[in-house]
Amino acid sequence: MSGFLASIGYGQWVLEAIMIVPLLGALIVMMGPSAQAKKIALGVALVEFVLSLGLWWAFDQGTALMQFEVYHEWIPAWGIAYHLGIDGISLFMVLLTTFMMPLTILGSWNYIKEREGPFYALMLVLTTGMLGVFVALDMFLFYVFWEIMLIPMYFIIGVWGGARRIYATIKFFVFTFFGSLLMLVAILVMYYVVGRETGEYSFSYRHLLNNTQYLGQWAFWLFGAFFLAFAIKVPMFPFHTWLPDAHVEAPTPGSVILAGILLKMGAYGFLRFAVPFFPHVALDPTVATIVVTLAVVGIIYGALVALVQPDFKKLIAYSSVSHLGFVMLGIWALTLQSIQGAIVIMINHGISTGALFFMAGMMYERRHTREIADFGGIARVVPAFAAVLTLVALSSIGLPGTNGFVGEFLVLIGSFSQYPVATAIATTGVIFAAMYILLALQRILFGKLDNPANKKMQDLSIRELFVLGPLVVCIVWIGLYPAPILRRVEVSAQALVTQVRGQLPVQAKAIPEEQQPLGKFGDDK
Amino acid sequence: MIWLAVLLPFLGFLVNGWLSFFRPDAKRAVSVIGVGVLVASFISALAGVVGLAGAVHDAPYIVHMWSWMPVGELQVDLAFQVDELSAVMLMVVTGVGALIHVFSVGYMREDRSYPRYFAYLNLFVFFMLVLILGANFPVLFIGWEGVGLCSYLLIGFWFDDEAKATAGKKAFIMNRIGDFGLLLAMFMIFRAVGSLDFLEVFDAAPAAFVTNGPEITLITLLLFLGCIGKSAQIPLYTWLPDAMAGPTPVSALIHAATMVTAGVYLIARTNILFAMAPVSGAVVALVGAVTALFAATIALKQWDIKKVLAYSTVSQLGFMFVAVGVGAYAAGIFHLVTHAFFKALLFLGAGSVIHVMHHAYHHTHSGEDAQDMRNMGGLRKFMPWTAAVMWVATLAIAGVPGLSGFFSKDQILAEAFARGQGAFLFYVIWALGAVAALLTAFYMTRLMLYTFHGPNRTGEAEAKQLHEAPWVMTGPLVVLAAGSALGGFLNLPHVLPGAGWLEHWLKPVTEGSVPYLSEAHLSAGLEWRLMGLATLIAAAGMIAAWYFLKPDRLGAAKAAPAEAGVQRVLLNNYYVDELYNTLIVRPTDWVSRKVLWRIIDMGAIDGAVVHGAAKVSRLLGWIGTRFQTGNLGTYVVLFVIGVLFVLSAVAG
Amino acid sequence: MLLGPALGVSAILFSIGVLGVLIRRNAIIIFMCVELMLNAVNLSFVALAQQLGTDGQVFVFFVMTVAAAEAAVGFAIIIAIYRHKETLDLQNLNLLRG
Amino acid sequence: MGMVVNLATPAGLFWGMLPEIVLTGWALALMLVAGWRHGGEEDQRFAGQLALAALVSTLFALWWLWAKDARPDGIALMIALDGFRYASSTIFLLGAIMTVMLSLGYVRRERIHTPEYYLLILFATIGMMVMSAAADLIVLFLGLEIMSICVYVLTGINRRSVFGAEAALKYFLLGAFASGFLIYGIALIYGATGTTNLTLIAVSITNLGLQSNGMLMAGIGLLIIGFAFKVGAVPFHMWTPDVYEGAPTPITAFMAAAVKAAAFAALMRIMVHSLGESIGTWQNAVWWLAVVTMLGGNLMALAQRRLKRMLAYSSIAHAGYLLTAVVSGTETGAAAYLFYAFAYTLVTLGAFGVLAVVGRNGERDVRIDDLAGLAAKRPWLAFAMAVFMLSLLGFPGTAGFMAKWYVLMSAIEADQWKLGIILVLASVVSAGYYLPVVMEMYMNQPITEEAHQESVAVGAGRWVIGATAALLLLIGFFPGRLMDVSRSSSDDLKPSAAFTLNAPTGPDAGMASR
Repeated sequence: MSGFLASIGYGQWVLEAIMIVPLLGALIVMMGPSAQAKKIALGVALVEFVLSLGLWWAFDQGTALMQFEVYHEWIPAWGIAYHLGIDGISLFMVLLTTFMMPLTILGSWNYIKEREGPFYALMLVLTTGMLGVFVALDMFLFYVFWEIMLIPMYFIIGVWGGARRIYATIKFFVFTFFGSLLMLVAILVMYYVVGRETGEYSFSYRHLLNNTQYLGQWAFWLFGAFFLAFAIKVPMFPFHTWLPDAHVEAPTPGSVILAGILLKMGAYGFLRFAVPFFPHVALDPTVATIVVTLAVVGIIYGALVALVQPDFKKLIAYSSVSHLGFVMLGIWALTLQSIQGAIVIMINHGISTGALFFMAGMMYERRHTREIADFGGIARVVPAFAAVLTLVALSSIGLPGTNGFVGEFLVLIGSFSQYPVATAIATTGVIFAAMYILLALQRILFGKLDNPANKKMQDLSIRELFVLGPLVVCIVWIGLYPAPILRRVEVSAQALVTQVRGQLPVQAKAIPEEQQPLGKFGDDK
Repeated sequence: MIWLAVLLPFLGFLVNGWLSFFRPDAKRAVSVIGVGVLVASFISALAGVVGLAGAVHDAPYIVHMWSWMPVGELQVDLAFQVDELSAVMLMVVTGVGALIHVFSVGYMREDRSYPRYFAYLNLFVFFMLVLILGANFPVLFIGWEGVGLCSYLLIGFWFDDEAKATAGKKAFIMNRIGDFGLLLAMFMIFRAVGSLDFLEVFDAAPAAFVTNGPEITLITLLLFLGCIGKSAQIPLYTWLPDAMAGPTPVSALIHAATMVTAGVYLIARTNILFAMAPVSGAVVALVGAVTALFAATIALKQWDIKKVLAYSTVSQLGFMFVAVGVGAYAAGIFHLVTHAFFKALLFLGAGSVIHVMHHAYHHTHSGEDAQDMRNMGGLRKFMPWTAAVMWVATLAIAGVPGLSGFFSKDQILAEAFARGQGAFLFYVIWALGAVAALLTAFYMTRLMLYTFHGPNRTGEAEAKQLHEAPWVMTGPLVVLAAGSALGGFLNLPHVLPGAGWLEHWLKPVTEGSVPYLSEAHLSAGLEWRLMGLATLIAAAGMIAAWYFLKPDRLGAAKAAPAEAGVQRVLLNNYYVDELYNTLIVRPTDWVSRKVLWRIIDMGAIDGAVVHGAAKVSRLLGWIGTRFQTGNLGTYVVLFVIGVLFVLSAVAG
Repeated sequence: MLLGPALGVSAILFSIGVLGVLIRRNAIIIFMCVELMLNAVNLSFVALAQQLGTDGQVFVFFVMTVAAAEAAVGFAIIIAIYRHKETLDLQNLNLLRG
Repeated sequence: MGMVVNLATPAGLFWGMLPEIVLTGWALALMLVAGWRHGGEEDQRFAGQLALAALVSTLFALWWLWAKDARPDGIALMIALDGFRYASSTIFLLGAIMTVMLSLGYVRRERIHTPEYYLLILFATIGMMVMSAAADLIVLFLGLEIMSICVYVLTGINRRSVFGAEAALKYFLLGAFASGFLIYGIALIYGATGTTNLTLIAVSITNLGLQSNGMLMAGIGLLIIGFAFKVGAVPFHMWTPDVYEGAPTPITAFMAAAVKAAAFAALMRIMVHSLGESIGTWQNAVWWLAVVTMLGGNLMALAQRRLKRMLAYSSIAHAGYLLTAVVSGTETGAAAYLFYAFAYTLVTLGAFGVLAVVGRNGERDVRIDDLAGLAAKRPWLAFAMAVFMLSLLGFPGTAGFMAKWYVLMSAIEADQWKLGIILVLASVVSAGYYLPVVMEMYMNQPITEEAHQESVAVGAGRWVIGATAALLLLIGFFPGRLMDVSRSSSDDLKPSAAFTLNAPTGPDAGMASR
């Protein structure tokens, strides 16, 4: 497989291709007839997925360097470039994105009934935006992607959302905007501080990363700005209140994307930027205590609040707060296991919570309600649905053998050596998770089928099986055989740990001088 | 061969699961597959065990499947470990499991979700096998939680009944509390040893831990927390009586013979760790003894036939924990095996009774409780086989000499008594156990008397419908009865010829802990005397029951007067469920709803900060526009203020 | 040299103009006060130009020209508003506000 | 070096002021034509077309000069010949051109049949160009007044509108009042430094050590006040919403874009070129002005329900952002101004253009809610408006973001990161009123079936809206070229240090020397 990929020069064009294909697709969708929009979009998303799938084989798991790099001058006067690349940390974020998109489009098939053309076009634009966040290696470019994908999401929630969509969208937008603008200031300060010290003014991620030692006293404040931006996106307690509203009001595909991919951007931001840029601050005992405390509070708090939600989507939303708390704990513990675990949870959460939102959407399509109390006993009429929902729910609470366990286990076991008490408290999250998920399952699936409206519910259709099937396969696959994923992440995760803990620029340590991409691009200029 | 034993039930699950969706009426195929995979699994397991017994080996036989979680120094493989301990468990699980599967064919015959039932049951056996065969803690944990899942699914098998679904949920959550301990124990072990493989951990333990040090004590206590949840010990025992909501064969298999004994298995498996932490051992034994007595008292006053057996199970599990707590691992496993026989038999017998009772009530459309002993009575006339085999089991559990329960229970009490020379605590534990044994004999006799003896209280019309269960149900009962009677010969006391076969068999597993255990040896005389005492206890309990209880005078359930005083407290399980509800469940709900969600989330964060900021912004804007009066005079005044402001800013 | 006093008088005149704009309500009077301010500045220019060369004097001419132009435009606007409202009291001119 | 122009000779002066002269010639011709032909719809359109031709040809004259890279021989006396002038004049001319294009349809619809309308736009543009070209405070003052007087009249040009008349009166009285402060400031600066030439002022301050001279500081303060009024900085902003609301919408756009840009051009030139070295005297004052303007403008815009008034307050907020660029007092700040002014001109013309399309009778009463469902009925118009709103918000992918980014860079380069933080916080507030516009258009249903039936962009106005939206997006993604131009145009705004030290000083320069 990798030989074939090499023969077609896959590594050279893959990132260019996956960035541009959705945009072209969006154009075609907009111009084509509205009735065909979803078919075209699905086709485009599948092409995109197939294109990106080659990364699995083409990715070299032996190096922590960026791979498949793309470099174009953009605004050379300011040292801004269109610079993309993938390493072990971003690889699965990219694959997750391209994997979720076809499913999401398929999942919106009947849910979206009006203005289909614009909807699917926005979904495709969103794809590019999200991928851009994960592969950008230029801070300016990263920021642009980071913000720009707000817009499609904003429209998806605002135009196709529920009754309180306007409130939800503006909350979602302003929260994110607030955090990211402060990050913008921080990026600029870094640019100038590093530029003055090194004489080279550049927004290049690598350049800034290799010169973080010059940040000195600035580091604390810069970290604060990055932290705020990412913490809101994650979302960490107490910055999470946009999430339930956005999730509840968003249409099914919106919720899926929001939970599945957008939330990962915050965690990814910590892994890629906030922690490596400011290792001293991130590891500072006070800062670490605060972050770990917030993470643990988030785990417990999210679970407890989920316990009392009458609305199924809100319940899932709060459960996300809890899950992402594990991710944050793992990131801050900063051991190989915990980082890997955090990345696995990020993947898992995309799959499991995505599936939960799909199923919440399917319930809504059938009954036009999301209130848990309106259901009950439907396992009798929709056995397949019940089976899948049970499996997904179990994966969400980390039953061993499902993907959820692998992530939580790795995070906790990795974090335990660093923060035993916090980890112990976080581990109680597995109990609370069982409480809220099982309570929901019971109220929805079990009990008496006493609501006549539920008696006529249709079981999963073939299309819905196609949506959920791949997710279920992933749940079991990652649960039982996550090793291929872990191996691909390992070197990059190890490099991150070494770099942050050792305060050494990772590239300088890992590879000989002539292979350093910065030098390579220096020749281009 | 071993992997085949594991794989077959899983295939059974897949096929039966498939059938449950697409061919729900293909009961014959389901029966063949469901039972067939278990029998095949038993045979292949037997072959494996025979191979193990015949092989010359000094290390357990490990089957590596694939690398599961390879992350740096954490290398977790999906691997199975076959050694003497897992062999014993393997035989119990597949053997008793197969019998219960056969029984289920008859018991569940008329259920509309027949394929689903067998799918779950097969899945349970699969997970149970993973549990006992796992070569490291995480793989064990797959099985550990997997059986919990199946338990959940099977307790709530008739999920239309809200109460049954709730019981399943309760079981799962209580188990999870225990799992929390197990997880933390794993983390601590990994931090100390750097591995989670059983062999590596046990090899490294003597060097990695200080005997009786805080770390090992904490680890073992956390492990024990896991066991408490899984094996329904105080304080997490309340789920097990509720778990009787599931079909009775499920109670027999999961909640008596196999899953609930996983805690005992885990301690036996990690015997080195527990041996290094004597404090934990004492705690285990004490908790076990207290649970044994406590549950036995509750069992005295239950009317539901399955509830009696459920509390009896809790009590018997307490005995096993006494054994593993005092370091008599073989004795614990021995009781585990014998208990699997007689308790499975009791449950299946009760199932038989319930089946018939239910049938009768169903026939006459009566709403009476088919499980209430007050509605039974005199059933031995209708179901002679069932009555006979259940008497065998009753005598076994009561501790009548010669039967399996006598030997295993006596061994536990003897071991505890022997440790009493070192610490007085163990005499207390022994005494608690002895009283529990007395009560056991009493409540089991009570159960038999009320169910099978005296006049029939079922009702005129219903009595005509009562009959013996079909052979698929009685057949397994007979086999189990043989096991209950003869199981004791696996591990006869030291004073008898051919003694200690099981203990010897388990030697390779437990010998690592020997250096850490205090020497406890009873003289032959004392051992004989203890045996005699045990016989007396059993006899006293049964005679007391015979003497005090008058089945002839008992009325049917609907005519029964309300209980009062101590009896009511016992009937209601000392109100422990109510206590948990008041102290934990409702406060959690209240705090989550009122404090966390309403006050913090919606009030403080959203209301005060988020909406507050928005409102303040709007208010400030509104105030700003109040100056925009449209009147030039105002504008000029502000202009001049601005002038002063700028000039002062420049000057300053 | 009378520079100091001249500048002082200029400042006082300017302040009087500002004060007039502040307290008067009639559009025409306010405009006259503005003219007073401009002429106060002119006084400064002239005084300073005596010391610093002709630039200031040139400036004065321009200011006068501009003032004339402003007056023309200003009165036109005032007439226009008078046509609509028949008042020049600025307190009554507050259709646009908020 | 390009063409060297000796401004002391009439020929040199002619070439140096070629664009202004061309435009003045056209304006005079238009005045003649208007004298012959006035009154009808046709005549009005003809005047508009003439004005368009005038502005376009002026633009070419300007660009010719720019392409020649004309430079003064020695220091710039009276007239500056530099990139900053060319770039900023280009912005004014483009603004004026688009204003005229918007007006063609607008005046017909609103029946404003006065050819002076276009004439005044031309003259105002001349004033702006003079302002940006001024190398001397006298010239600057003249340019400012030429522009201001024309705009006073333009505000009230619709004689049927009582609102127009009231707006004109308020603008006029306050404008004249502010002019008084400005001219007084000039007088004091002149008094302190002994010169009105911008370069020589810098020289005098350095040579005579006037950094803490009281008269100079008072002069600078008054000067800042004068300009603060023109750009609508809080608390001198009070006229802005009323005047913007009362004026005909294309004129409002013209004021918000070009007039403001011109005032900033002059302010920037003075602050960077003349007072750049004595930044300590004025930075504090402008810093505070920037802060209160950003916060005040945004917060007050938040309280608005009517679109036109909201845009007026929003323009105050944007003046605050531009003041941030002024605070830096560097060439980067000037470059940021150029970029920002260009982007802001585009977005303002576009947004007011849309407003003119959806409203009637001066568009005073178009509420934000009235846009509900516009996207369903007029998708392209709504799309353009969405682009404008996002650009105003400073969202990536639009020119508005690049502009704000540039301003932020200039502030942070000058270590004004606190100001940067306030700027972004103010931007967050602005999301609270730009986004609802988008929401109404896209996320709500039209109030009635007939809504937006008449909201059709016609003729040249359609081109303005379309072109500005497209350009905003284009610049949003490919800002490189425009950034290079902005930067190179403001490179030589600051007098070089060597030049400052060696320049001759008059024998009697400066009051303070005595």
